[in-house]
Amino acid sequence: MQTEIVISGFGGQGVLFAGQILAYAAIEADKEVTWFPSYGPEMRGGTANCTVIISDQEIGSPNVRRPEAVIIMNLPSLAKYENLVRSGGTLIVNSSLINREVQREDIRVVKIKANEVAESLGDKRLTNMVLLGALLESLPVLEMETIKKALEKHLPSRKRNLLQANKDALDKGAELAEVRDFMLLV
Amino acid sequence: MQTEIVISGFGGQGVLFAGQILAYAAIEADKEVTWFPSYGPEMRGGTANCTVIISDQEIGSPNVRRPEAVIIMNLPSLAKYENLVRSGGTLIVNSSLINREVQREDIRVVKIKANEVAESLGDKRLTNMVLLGALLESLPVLEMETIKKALEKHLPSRKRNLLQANKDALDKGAELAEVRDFMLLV
Amino acid sequence: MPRELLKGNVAMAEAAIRAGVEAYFGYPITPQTELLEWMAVRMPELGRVFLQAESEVAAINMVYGAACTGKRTMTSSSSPGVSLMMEGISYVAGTEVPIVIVDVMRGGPGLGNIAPAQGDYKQMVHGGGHGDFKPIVLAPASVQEAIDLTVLAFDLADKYRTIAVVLADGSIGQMMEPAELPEMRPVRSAAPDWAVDGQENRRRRLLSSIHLDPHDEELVNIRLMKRWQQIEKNEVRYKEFELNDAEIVIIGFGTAGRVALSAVRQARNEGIPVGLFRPISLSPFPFKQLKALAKKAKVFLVVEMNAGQMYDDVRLAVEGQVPVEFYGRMGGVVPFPDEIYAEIRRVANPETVFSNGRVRENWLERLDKAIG
Amino acid sequence: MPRELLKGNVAMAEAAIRAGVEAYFGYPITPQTELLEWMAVRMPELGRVFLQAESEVAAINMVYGAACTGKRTMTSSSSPGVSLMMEGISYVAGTEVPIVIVDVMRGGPGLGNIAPAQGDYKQMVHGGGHGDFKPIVLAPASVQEAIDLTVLAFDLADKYRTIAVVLADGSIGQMMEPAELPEMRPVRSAAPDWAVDGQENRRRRLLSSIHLDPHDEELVNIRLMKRWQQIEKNEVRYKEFELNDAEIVIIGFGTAGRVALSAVRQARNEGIPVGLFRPISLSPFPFKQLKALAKKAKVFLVVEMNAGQMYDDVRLAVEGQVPVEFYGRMGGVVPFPDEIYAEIRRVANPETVFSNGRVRENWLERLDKAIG
Amino acid sequence: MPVRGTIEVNELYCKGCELCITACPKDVIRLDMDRLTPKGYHPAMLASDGCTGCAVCAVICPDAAITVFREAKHNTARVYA
Amino acid sequence: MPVRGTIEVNELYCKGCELCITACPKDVIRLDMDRLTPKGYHPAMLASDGCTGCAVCAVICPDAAITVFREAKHNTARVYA
Amino acid sequence: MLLDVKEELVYKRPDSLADVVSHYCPGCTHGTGHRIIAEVLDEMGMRERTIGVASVGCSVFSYNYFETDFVEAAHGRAPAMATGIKRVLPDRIVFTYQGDGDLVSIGMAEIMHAAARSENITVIFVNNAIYGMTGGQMAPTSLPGMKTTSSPLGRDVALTGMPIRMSEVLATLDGTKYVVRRSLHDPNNIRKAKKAIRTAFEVQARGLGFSMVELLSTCPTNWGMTPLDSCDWVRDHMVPNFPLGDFKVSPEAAEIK
Amino acid sequence: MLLDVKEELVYKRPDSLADVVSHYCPGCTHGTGHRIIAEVLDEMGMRERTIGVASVGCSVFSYNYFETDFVEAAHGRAPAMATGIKRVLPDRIVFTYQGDGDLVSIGMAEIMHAAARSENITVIFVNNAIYGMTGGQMAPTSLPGMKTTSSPLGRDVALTGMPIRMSEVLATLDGTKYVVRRSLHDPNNIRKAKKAIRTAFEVQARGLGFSMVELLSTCPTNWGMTPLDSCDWVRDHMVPNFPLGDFKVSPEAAEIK
Ligand SMILES: Cc1ncc(C[n+]2csc(CCOP(=O)(O)OP(=O)(O)O)c2C)c(N)n1
Ligand SMILES: Cc1ncc(C[n+]2csc(CCOP(=O)(O)OP(=O)(O)O)c2C)c(N)n1
Ligand code: SF4
Ligand code: SF4
Ligand code: SF4
Ligand code: SF4
Repeated sequence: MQTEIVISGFGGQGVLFAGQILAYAAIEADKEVTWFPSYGPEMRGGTANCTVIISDQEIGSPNVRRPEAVIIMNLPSLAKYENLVRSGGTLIVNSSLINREVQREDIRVVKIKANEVAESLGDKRLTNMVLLGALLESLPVLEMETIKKALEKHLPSRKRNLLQANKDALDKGAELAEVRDFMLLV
Repeated sequence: MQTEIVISGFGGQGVLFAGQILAYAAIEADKEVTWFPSYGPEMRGGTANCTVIISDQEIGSPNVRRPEAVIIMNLPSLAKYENLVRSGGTLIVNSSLINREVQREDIRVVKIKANEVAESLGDKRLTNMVLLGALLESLPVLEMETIKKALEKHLPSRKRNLLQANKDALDKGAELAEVRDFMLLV
Repeated sequence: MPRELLKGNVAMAEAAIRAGVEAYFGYPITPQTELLEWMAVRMPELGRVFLQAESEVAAINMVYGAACTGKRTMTSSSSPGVSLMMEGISYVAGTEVPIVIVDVMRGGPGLGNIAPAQGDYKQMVHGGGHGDFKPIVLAPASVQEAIDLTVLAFDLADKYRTIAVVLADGSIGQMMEPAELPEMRPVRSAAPDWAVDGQENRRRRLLSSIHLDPHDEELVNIRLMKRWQQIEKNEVRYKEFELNDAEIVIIGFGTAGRVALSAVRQARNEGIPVGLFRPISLSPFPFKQLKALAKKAKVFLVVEMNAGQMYDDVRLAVEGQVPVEFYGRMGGVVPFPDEIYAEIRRVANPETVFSNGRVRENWLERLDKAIG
Repeated sequence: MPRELLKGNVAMAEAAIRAGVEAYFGYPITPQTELLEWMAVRMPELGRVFLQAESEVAAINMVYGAACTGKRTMTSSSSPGVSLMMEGISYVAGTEVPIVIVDVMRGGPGLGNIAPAQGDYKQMVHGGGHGDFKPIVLAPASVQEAIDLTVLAFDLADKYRTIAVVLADGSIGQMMEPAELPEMRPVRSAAPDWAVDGQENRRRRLLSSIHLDPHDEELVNIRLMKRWQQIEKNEVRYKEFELNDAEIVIIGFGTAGRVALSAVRQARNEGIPVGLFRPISLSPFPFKQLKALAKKAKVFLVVEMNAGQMYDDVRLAVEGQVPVEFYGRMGGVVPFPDEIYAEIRRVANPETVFSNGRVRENWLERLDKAIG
Repeated sequence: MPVRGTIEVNELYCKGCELCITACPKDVIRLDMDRLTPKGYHPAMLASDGCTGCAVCAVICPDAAITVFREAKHNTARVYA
Repeated sequence: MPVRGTIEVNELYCKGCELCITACPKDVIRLDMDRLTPKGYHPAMLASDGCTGCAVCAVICPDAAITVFREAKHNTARVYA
Repeated sequence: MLLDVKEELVYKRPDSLADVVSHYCPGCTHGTGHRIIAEVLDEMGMRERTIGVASVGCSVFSYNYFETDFVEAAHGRAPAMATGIKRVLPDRIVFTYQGDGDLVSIGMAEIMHAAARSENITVIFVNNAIYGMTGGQMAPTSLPGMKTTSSPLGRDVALTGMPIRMSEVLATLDGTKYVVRRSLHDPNNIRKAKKAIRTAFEVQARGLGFSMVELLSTCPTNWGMTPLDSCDWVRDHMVPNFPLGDFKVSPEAAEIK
Repeated sequence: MLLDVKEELVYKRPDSLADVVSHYCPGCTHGTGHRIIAEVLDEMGMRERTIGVASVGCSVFSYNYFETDFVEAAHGRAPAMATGIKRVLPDRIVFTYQGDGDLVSIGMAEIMHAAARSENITVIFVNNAIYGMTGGQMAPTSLPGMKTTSSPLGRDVALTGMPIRMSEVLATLDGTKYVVRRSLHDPNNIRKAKKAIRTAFEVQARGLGFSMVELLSTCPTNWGMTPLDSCDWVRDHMVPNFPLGDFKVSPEAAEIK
């Protein structure tokens, strides 16, 4: 079994780090994993995305055309991935920066005003964790606990003070995803 | 018919220029010709040689292993060319710098103390013309007059004052070659 | 050593350190920079030499100098930076000192971009620098392989007094995978007997690439060529997947080979008799092995992240025994497995195989249609 | 124009001038220097630009800049200097501006020596610089041809917005022969529509080799490849001697081809059915023509002043139809006709032909015996 | 009574770097926390009266996002009238 | 009476550049026009008495062709005895 | 926007600056440098006659931001490329825009020789004491003890030497006619910087020879500071190491006011 | 030869100079430079611990003339190669021997950065104002109006700038600890040059950092003069353009006597 997840947004939104946390967690869970970034030259403002593949067998291609799930952190990313996500797949959308609706109906869509949520949690830089939490809720490829363990091990020391905040962001995201989810059902 | 002549000596002895005069003269005489230098990085003191091929048809290789005639201006050149000159060919030897005898007997050898002759004519730099004159005497591939015409046209302006001296050197070399030649016969 | 999640660039740097590299000289360039940055952290810790050179030209010449003393030394860069090293590379080759170069390739030509590509194959395997010499070129397809080949590169460079190149595409340098690092080796204690290291009580030594008399230079060339023939005999490396009964043989190196693997698996699931041959040593190239495969196979398909640079070498090996097809993406585009899968299906059908010498033209037309 | 005794280097310089070169940037290096020195005399006389650059790196980038303005511009150098230009060459190719480079090759690798050699074939025809692009490469075998090909190089560079290289070995640059120069052409008046020349009343223009999005970069690559296919169709050039009934085909370019001519003549006089094929355009390479010849011939013999750099291209063309033999001298040694004549005699005898894939090994052993 | 001026911040260009805010001698610029630019930044805005149109904010703005206007002379004149 | 010295010119190295000749304060060095070195130069030679062994010639010789000797003290002493 | 007739325009984005959002990080003074160059081009009315030479660094895309002809040079070679252009088009205005890694490190030979030849070009040298584009490695201009990704423990001057003060070095060459250092960290200095750029272009327009304006600039991202702190850091740390001032003003250049 | 017992040896060819005839032209002061370096190596007893880095120029074969370990660098890159050697063998004496084309023209970046980093090496810079080996082309050090094969009408400073005075330029870098210019045109100056070389090697031996001795040298062949006239030309034309003197003597270096 192989799951491909893409995280996409502006550089500086923590896109790559969110993906790395997934990868670290996958190792914790004894799975094969590849983390493959699209690295842009701009330090900020450019678009960045990474593909994380989690699998039980040796992984071939480190990137895929039609991922299982995508975290969309800005508008350009929606344009790029809305049509690529696999039918029946999942789209986690940062509605803070994306005003338009998602057209497709054969996929599950979770919309979260992640910037606002993050700022409400005290730091705009938590946006990525909010959305990651939402993803794990909707696509339980790994345990939330494993993710948090990975966070503990790999959050860079200069951000240690934000460890709890990051965990809260994960939970908050998961919680909101749940709700949205429920709302989708009714 | 194709004649290959090699001129070999130290850089600075006028080896290359002597060859060029031959080549210019060959054109005057409406022949095909190639002038092919072995160019060394040292400005002086190194060995230099050039191959002049004069022919009635299009010339293939610009260099040959066994030339028809060789002008030997220093000892290393003798070591190199004594055995290469074609049987029945000609060796013009600058005995000013070469004390040892030539071993081969199947070739014609003309020995001239060219440095001394040149200095007697007033300029050490005339050594090459003395030897060239000797060559033309022994191997009449081109008219002496044609050579002199080439000299008139192509002697660099800063050496114009030496034009007559150069011509004299040619004649002197020819004259000496003659004598030597005669002596060889008796 | 435990499996850890490692970025390719960092993994190669740490592997070099454990292989006993004593001096690193380099210049930052994406997508290679993390290698230099890791060296900046680790080499001083270990009391070894790290120096950021003013340019790639300076870097290769610093490596040249350090190598002349008999120390294990290396540099790393990416395509444009490697192009700047060509004169220095030729000098190192002519002087017969061992060095290691890691080239993490990006899209070109020119400044191009920083996306993964395989556009340095020709300049590393064939063309790079004036004169006749060949470096050993090893192409990893995973972070683990990047580690193993970096260590091997140092050993082969020393063994043959030659240049050994780890030719990784940007994705290998940038991706993270679980991998295992080797034990730390002690740095070499004794200097080789050719080392120019200012020792007392011995004749003076000279290392140089100049041989003014062409005949002397020719002897050097002959020595280099003979050594190369030894390398060709001993150091060919490659990986095979599902080739026993394969009628269709995919050939790809590095990331292209790895992407092809996914496509091969999919095709196999559908019963298509396809296998994968992944050259690891691009130089020496596995000519014999491919020639042998050509005897059994119906068609070859070369997959690259360039316009077909390895393709010619495959054709040289095959000498017309089977049609050799080509599919490549250029300028930093990494193909998806489904593209290669489609190509497999195409060549599986004899009608759509172009053994008519217009292979490249046809590829270009297909590509143009697909993306134009 | 009358026939005059001209040195190859001077002849190429004057030919470039008459072809309308408006700016020359270069750096001295033997055996190319007389070309630069002639430019130093003539360009100022004509009110054109001559500048001795601080290095070959600077020279190629000055040429790059001048070319972007739409002016005819060139540089010249020799092997080590050309290696230093590889990054710049790749930028020029990626920017699609026309330039001309004259490379008067010397012995290598490294500093090597200044004797005539053909060791830049690979780096000019295949390898030079990162990324996928191919320059046009023309190889003269006489001073007259050096003149004609220099003029042609400018015209082709402009026609295809590409790099055109005159690849001469040191002997062509250094030897003197009678030759005829072309009439002086007027310099081009109108700038091309892509020129970055700061004109008023038009949209701003940009010339660059960077395309951050790999898909954009791929489109550039596709354009380059398609243009190259046009060039392959239109610009193949070569010379044939006595090939109609030839069973033995000698293939050599530049001076090697010319030396071979003497050997072929001698062999013909003795009734050996041998002919000579001399590629003039090394890139595009006359693949089709050689493939056709292979159908009629019994054996090919490639003669080069290197370790067999063109040899692989001949094999690619032949695809195993006939055995392809090799004879080369390296490191600045120019073969004598008698050596090639002996090789002709050898391959004329089937017993001493090595179609067993050990061609290079056998050549090296023969050479080693001969000179060792 | 001082000249009155005003600024317009182009949200396409503004990246919320806050340099104009600290540069403004009248301290009348703020980031608009209720809005986000397409790139996800809170843009600067004229938050209160007092702008003299001195254009210091425009001088320091790295992204040339600010256009500065000032009450035209004759108007000011009219005011005094 | 001045110290007496002498020089030896190694003809292998000497290229007849004449720098020693003009450098010599005693003007006692000349080129030997009757001899040629293997490279074809007329070598320098000590042509007349008066060399003090000051070694100026050796200092200027680009080819380190000159060896300089001087009469040993005790000898000179003996002379005065 | 609708312009209120009662108001007069005090400042608007210069015409020579293209209507595109820059890729620069928030607060990065590369943008400031661009803006004041564009203002000068507007004021001198030279936009159409100008050819810019972009270099390799964060400013690699500067060609997108100016409404002038542009080329993009290889890393460090902008002065050579500019030389090629200016020599064949002597009546155009040619300027390079280079970072400190590009100009001081890999481009040392090309800038030194262009200056020594007194090429009649203008060089805008943006010194932010670090390699921005590649993610914050040490530059030859990095300050002693400065932490970068290639000097993680801080620049060790014993191993890598002291920062190179390029304006001072270039001023020693006879070929340089106008070489000054300015800073972009506050409005006042930005005004002075603009004035210097104006003078530099005048020097070229009058055919006096090589001119260069070094601009101390910020890299908030790789310095790991807010844009504001970055400006203070320039003032407090860079200016002391890179003193502002005029290092070469030829007599003819001095006449330009 | 038979040594007369009554005589004592005043001067003999130094041991560090190999017993081979140099390829230099008659009267070329490259030979003088070699000789005094060899004398210094003898006097300091460092021959065996020394590694020389030859450059590309007429001195390309200098490795044949010293009885020390040697490498041969690419054109202009000797300082980079020396850096690579010295960094891994800090206790050896490493020196480069470079001509002006090699050091000032193509090698500008490498010499500037080696100096800026204060690499603990010694550079012997032989300035003969021309490219000797390739047959007399213009160098960045060629004098105004000087005729060379690439400036046939004389160096036009309007097109190629004024000569670069490298010692003065390098002295502006903090990394340089000892930078002086001497001349080889007469015995007196040769003695001073030797003294300077001795000091430069001492600077290195004491680990003080980068040292360079620039030597004004002749090229009779490409200048088209006799060796004697060449020496006068150095005195009359080169010295005025390249003043002799000490351009950087660090306090620690000053202590060396
Ligand atoms: C030959 C080559 N080497 C290295 C690089 C990678 N590279 C791109 S930008 C850069 C440094 C940029 O720093 P700087 O010039 O200071 O400009 P900044 O980004 O700080 O504005 C480097 C090393 C390259 N593109 N080409
Ligand atoms: C890359 C490269 N470019 C050019 C050359 C040719 N070349 C050899 S020596 C030399 C210049 C030497 O001049 P200089 O450094 O002044 O030394 P000199 O011969 O005057 O002592 C040049 C240009 C080369 N060998 N390599
Ligand atoms: S300075 Fe410019 S970019 Fe920064 S906040 Fe103000 S308006 Fe926005
Ligand atoms: S200086 Fe030396 S080389 Fe010159 S003439 Fe005197 S001894 Fe001979
Ligand atoms: S990385 Fe630094 S220099 Fe580059 S744009 Fe961002 S702030 Fe500016
Ligand atoms: S060419 Fe000049 S520098 Fe070279 S050896 Fe001769 S005199 Fe000396």
